[in-house]
Amino acid sequence: MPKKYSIHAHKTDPRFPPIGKYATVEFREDCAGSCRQCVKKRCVFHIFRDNFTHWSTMSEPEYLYTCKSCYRCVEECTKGIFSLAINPEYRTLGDDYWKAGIINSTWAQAHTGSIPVSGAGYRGPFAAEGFDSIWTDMSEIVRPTRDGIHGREYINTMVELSKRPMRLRFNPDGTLASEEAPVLEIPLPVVLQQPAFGVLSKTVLLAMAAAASSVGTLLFIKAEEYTPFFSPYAAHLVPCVTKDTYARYADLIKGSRMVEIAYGPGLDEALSGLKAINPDLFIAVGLPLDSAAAGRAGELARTCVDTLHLTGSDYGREVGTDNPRHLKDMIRDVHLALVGNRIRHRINLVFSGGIALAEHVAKSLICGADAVGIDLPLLIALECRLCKRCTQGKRCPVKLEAVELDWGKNRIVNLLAAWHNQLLEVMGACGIREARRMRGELGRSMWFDDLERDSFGPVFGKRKVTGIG
Amino acid sequence: MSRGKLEQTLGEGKFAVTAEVGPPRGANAEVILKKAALLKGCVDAVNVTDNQTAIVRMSSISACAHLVQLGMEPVMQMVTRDRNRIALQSDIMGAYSLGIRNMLCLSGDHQTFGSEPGAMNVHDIDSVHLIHTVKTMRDEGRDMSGYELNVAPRMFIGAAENPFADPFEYRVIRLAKKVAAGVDFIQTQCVYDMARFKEWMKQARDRGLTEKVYILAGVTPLKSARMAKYMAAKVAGITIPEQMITRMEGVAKEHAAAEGIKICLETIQELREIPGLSGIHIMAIEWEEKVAEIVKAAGLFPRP
Amino acid sequence: MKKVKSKVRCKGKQQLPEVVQTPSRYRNPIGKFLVKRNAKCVSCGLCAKLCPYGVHVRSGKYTQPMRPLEHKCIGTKCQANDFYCVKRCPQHALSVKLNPILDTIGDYRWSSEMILAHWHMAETGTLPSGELEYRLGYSNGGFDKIRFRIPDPKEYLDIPDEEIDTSICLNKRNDGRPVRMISHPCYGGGMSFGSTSLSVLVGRARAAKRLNSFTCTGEGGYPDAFVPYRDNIITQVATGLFGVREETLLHTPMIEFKYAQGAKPGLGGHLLGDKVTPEVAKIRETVVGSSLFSPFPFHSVYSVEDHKKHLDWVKEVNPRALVSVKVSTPSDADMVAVGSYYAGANVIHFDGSYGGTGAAPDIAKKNIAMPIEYAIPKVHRFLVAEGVRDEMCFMASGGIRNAMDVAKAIALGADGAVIGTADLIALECVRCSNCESGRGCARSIATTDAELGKQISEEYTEQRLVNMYSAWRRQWCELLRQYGMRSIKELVGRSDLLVNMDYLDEEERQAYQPTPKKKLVL
Amino acid sequence: MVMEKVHRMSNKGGAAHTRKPRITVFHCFTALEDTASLEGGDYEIQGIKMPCSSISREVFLLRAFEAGADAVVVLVCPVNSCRYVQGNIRTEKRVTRVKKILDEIGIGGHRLNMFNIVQGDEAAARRIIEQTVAELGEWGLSAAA
Amino acid sequence: MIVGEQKPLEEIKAKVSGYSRILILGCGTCVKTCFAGGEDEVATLASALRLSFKLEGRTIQIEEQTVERQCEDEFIKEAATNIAEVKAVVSLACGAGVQMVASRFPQVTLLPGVNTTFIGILEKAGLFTEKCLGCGNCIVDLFGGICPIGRCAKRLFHGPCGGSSKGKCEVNPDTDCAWQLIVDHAAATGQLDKLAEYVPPKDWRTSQAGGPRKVHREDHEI
Repeated sequence: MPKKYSIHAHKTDPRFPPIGKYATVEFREDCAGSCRQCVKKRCVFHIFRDNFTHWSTMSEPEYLYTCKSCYRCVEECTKGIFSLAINPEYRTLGDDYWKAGIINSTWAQAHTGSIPVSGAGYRGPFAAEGFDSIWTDMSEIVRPTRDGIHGREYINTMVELSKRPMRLRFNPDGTLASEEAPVLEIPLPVVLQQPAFGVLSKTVLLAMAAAASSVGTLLFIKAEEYTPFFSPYAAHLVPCVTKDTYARYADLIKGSRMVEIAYGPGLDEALSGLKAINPDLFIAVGLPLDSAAAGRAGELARTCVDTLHLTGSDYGREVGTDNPRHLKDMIRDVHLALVGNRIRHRINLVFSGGIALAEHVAKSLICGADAVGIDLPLLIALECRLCKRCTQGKRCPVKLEAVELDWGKNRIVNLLAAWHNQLLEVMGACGIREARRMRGELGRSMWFDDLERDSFGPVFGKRKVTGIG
Repeated sequence: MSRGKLEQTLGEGKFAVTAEVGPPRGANAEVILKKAALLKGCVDAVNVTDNQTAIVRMSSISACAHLVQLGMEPVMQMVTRDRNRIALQSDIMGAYSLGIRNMLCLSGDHQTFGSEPGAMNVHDIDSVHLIHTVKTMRDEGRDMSGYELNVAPRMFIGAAENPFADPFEYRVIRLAKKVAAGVDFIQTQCVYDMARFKEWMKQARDRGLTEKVYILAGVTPLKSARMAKYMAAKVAGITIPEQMITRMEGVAKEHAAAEGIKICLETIQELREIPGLSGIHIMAIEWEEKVAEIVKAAGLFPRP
Repeated sequence: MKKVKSKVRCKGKQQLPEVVQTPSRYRNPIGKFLVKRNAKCVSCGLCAKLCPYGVHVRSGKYTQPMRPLEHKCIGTKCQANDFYCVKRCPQHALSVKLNPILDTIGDYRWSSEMILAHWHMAETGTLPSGELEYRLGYSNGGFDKIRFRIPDPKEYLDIPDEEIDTSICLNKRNDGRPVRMISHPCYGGGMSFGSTSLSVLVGRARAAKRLNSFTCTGEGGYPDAFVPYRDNIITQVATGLFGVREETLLHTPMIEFKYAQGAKPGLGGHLLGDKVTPEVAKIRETVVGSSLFSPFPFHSVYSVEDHKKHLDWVKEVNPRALVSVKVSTPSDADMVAVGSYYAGANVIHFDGSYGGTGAAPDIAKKNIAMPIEYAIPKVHRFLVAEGVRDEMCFMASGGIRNAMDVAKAIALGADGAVIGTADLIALECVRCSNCESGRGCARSIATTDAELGKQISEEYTEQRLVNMYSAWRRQWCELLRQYGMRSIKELVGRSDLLVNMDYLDEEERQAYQPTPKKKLVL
Repeated sequence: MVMEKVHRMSNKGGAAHTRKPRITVFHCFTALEDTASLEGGDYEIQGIKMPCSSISREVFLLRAFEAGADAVVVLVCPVNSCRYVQGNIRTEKRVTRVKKILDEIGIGGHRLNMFNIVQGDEAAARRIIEQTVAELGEWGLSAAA
Repeated sequence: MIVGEQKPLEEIKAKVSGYSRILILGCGTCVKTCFAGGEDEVATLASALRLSFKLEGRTIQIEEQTVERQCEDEFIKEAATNIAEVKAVVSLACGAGVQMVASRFPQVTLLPGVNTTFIGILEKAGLFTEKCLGCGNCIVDLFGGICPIGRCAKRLFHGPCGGSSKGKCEVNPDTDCAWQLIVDHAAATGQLDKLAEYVPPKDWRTSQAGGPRKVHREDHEI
């Protein structure tokens, strides 16, 4: 049994008031708020208390981040002057994929390190595109669940990113004859990667590196970003190079455990070049998650490459096509293609792009990934609002350039702690004790189309619409 | 002590006539004496206002004292606006000592309409209290505190009433209240709206008030159509019927004054026929020279 | 599909509990419309005389007009009436407008209108006016895509509600245990003392008694206040075994084994320390202020055989009690159902993944196990195929929100439904999802906070529930009449009466109310 | 007297004269979705989105001037179409009051204006901004900015 | 409640212009309700002053605080830290609050920012009207619950005066004539004759005429 792994969270307050979901609309002319029954003073969640003192320093309307929308202020105000509205900032926060709720929940996880828990049933749509059309299975009576969440049973989330030996050879006395191959393991199936945009100041990247180091995972980072400041975290950095640039980073490569090289012509040569620099180097190949991905994966599985890092769009979709398929289908395709060729065990697959929620990790694994890479959630953990103003050269509303290293590290560690615990929830319910065994366990998932067909088919006949409908 | 002329006239059941003069805005007694001279012999008593419309003037007591010296009978107006109960009582005693025998108890126009809008008003007691106070002083010989006075001021007590102010249904009750407090005679606001005045008088008669108090109807001759319109619009508590204004407008400017006096005379004529009415009170505002003319033309001359 | 005949029939007219107007606990109940009276009002009182819905009230001799009771307003459609206050007000002081607060209430499953409509039902016992959609939500799937097929007018059975039987039988096994009937095809789902305030729990029990139905203790033990209503209270035995004692097993007409809960399948219960007050701690036999975790799974049950032993144990303890097995909806739900049949359960209760909870990880509520809509036909078919369907009472729950959802679940193959969230909505829950935050439910429903908990009473709870179920019953009766049925038992498994919008051709679809779609900000 | 000073200061030139005019736009989101569509002219726009314009209290409007606005524009929905029935009426009254305060201060109430616009009519919003910028050319930039 | 009104900006500005750092102290009870001195008004005044001084090329440091009630020690002491750092405090409380703060912090100059106007009520949104003069001896029962002392320009006990016209007072034609209301009430309740009764003159000793007043509850004084 491996040493029990857990990530310790430290509550790390936001630096800016996060964008809350609610705003009160109240007519001051009808009341000055000095009523003894004032619902503002009696708010169970004290959301107005800060506003009282806050008032005099406010420069623009303050919306209610902590409002829980219990409506007691609306329903109990003696003058009936309250109404609740959705904060217009919240309405425009994020987009259809990176929904305001996701961003908000990510902020909360980075703040507290605890998993989002709420009462009442699920509030969302019945099913939706992408990962939202998969339910993970559970176990009951016949095949019991695992009691891992509160530590009664240990659930291991460790995965490898290194090649496994194809077969072991033994001496006549039964001792191992083959050399013990070096192993690159990460304690949770999540790697971090440098986002494609954002205020990626030195401290922001350092915070990501420090977080990766702290939880024991890896940060995929462009080699150009490397400076000596990163040296304390070198063991947890995966410099990303190309065949044209790798030679320049020989020193860095010598000190790294893994390097990612971009896919492209002349890769073989570059692979040997890398091995020449550092024979113990684990190699990842970075390639886009496009229609050729499955074929290339099969090709690369036969090389010395340990891991493929396949990146889809920020919206969890295939790249390079006008009609992109979703990540879940892409993962399944690449995975099954390798399985079909019986080479799945020769390579590790890391998928990234659009991994936004902890459940995406579990579902990606079930679809066939060994691990996933996350980028934007790291920025969101640092309070990024995904407004993309920085891409137009505008000022960052949350001053990402000014984050402090420890603060940033803690926020990211908190997020990973929360994700880890959520992964445990899903694995526990599935009755799976090893993240490695979750890979490709499609049988532990239920897909919208299958359920419709199997369960509703006999009742309603044939579906006349495609997709979710 | 002898009764005053006004009290006598009314007591004898004769139709009384009083008129009003305003003291000057200055210390020159000549003004008041000149005005009084115009009225001498044609009225029973002369009403001297107490800082009327809250404009600072020579005091009513002193003006009255001048009239007494002239051998005329004044009715001293006294408002509760400017004096508390100490000053009021002391002035009553003083006035009586100067030979003043009639007084009219009023609360007074509000100071914001006058020359000193920033003044603090007093309103320690109101006009009904004042009536009650004077009556107690006169009949019981005691001041408000109950102290026995060596000489009781035997004032003939008057008060004002405005049948044209709202609420109308309460006006007669208020009259009754003043009667109960001890008022002897009442001067009303100027009568233009005869119908309403008659109604009020009827209510007063029905309550038996005309048996208990002498009612003197106020009349004011209109000088011009402009004055009529101004009074109708701006002076609270005065109603002038539309047809009266039209009538004033209907005559040439130079004949307006004559028309005003004609209306006044018609009014007096009509008033004299109202049962229970004891006299008239002519308020010829800054037009004292016309009083004699009116009295004569109304057939109320000579005075007893 | 094979029709399932029930062995037991209920005879005679059903006694219906009395509906009593039970207004909101709050001063300004929320309505679909905003009714505003501006300063031009001269308090003439005409609006109060005109409005037949009681929006405008003049209280006694109080001269000022009261704030309009907006939630009673029937809204813009009133324009056609000659008593339309906005038009009639001589001062033009009134206005009626859609209430923008609806943007913030509710979610894809429980739409704002569905919530408001249930508040209306619970207040009045009647169905709301046509402007509130109370049958369908915005979830765009499952029940929200299923409709009852257009009935043939010839099928219509013109009989009054009293002659329609909505009762179901919980024991169809002929196993020597009592035949227990409940008057409605639903009973109350488990809510534990600790998660929910005592007055709500007792009020639910009182309502269950009046409605001749059941409510369930949940995993929180058996407070003394339950004893007077013990004939209507199911004792739950869950993995934490909190408060399970021999006497509490003996009190009860039915024992429920909770293996899983739809909202957090495969995960144990969790009661935050804040909610563990001295009273809660006493009943649960634990320490004040310490968080309580129920383990998962039953550590004594690792096989079907263990399961049977489990059931045998309680059957031994209480020979008169029925046994229910509450499970969630894994992909092998059908196997679980049959397993429970062979273990001797009277009731198999499936709780689908979108069910309610006092607190569960969001990841679990959304992702784990299948929605109940899929599980019902799957389980029903399997039980029929195994030839045991007639011996099992199959209850469904987890996202069954309203009367029509219940009917759809029955037509898909369940005998009835277990209701939790709707009960709470009747008590003015707004589904804000903060049952566990801070001092607990701000609306005094799911809280053990001394001060908050006092703001709700047993009487209120009881009557609001009676009212809501009365309104539900009207809907069931009307539905059954349309298909010429006299008993809701005839509806079981009649999935031929159902259509699914996604399985219809475009022109067929036109005949049905379209699936409501709305993009919400969540 | 204060007004003279304002003119003196803005006529002095220097930094105050060379910078772009700054306009703060308070808007209810039913009147205008976002001020992003108004950007791009020879001026700076700071948008403050609100669920209802009546949230803009006196102090917010004043603070906008403190924060450096040369003019403040309040965009509200058309008369009679407020989601909250009376929100825009209340805003109007408040704007009137703050205009008076601005007059007293010496900044001048004309720098604060409210307009009713229909959602989606971005051309109108743009015209309002352009008009304000043009007027700012006359008034000069705010000396309090 | 006590109704007040904020002083004109110009006046407040003149008062504070000699100081480089001031505290604006609001009061969260009566004057907050009448929009004269609550948090909002403190913030608005502070902002207006800052802007105004900025136009003159001056900066003045303005602290802002609002306590629950300036007329109670318990709440004033919350302001002690802030007050200690300034030379002048603009108090947006009623006269009682201003004086209370002044007496607790004698080292600072207290500048009133609010004119205390009357004891009144919120008639309707945005309208406050005077109802009571604090005479110290309530007799509204004689007048159908309408006080002629507080609400009649001439404090008439036997009104209305001749200036009452169409229900309004001649002194301020948009104010109801208190006596019209009294009579209306009496008429509506069939008690007109009760109003014919003589009401003796008032003993004004209970009012401010008797000097500053005290209410002394010995049972509460230990």
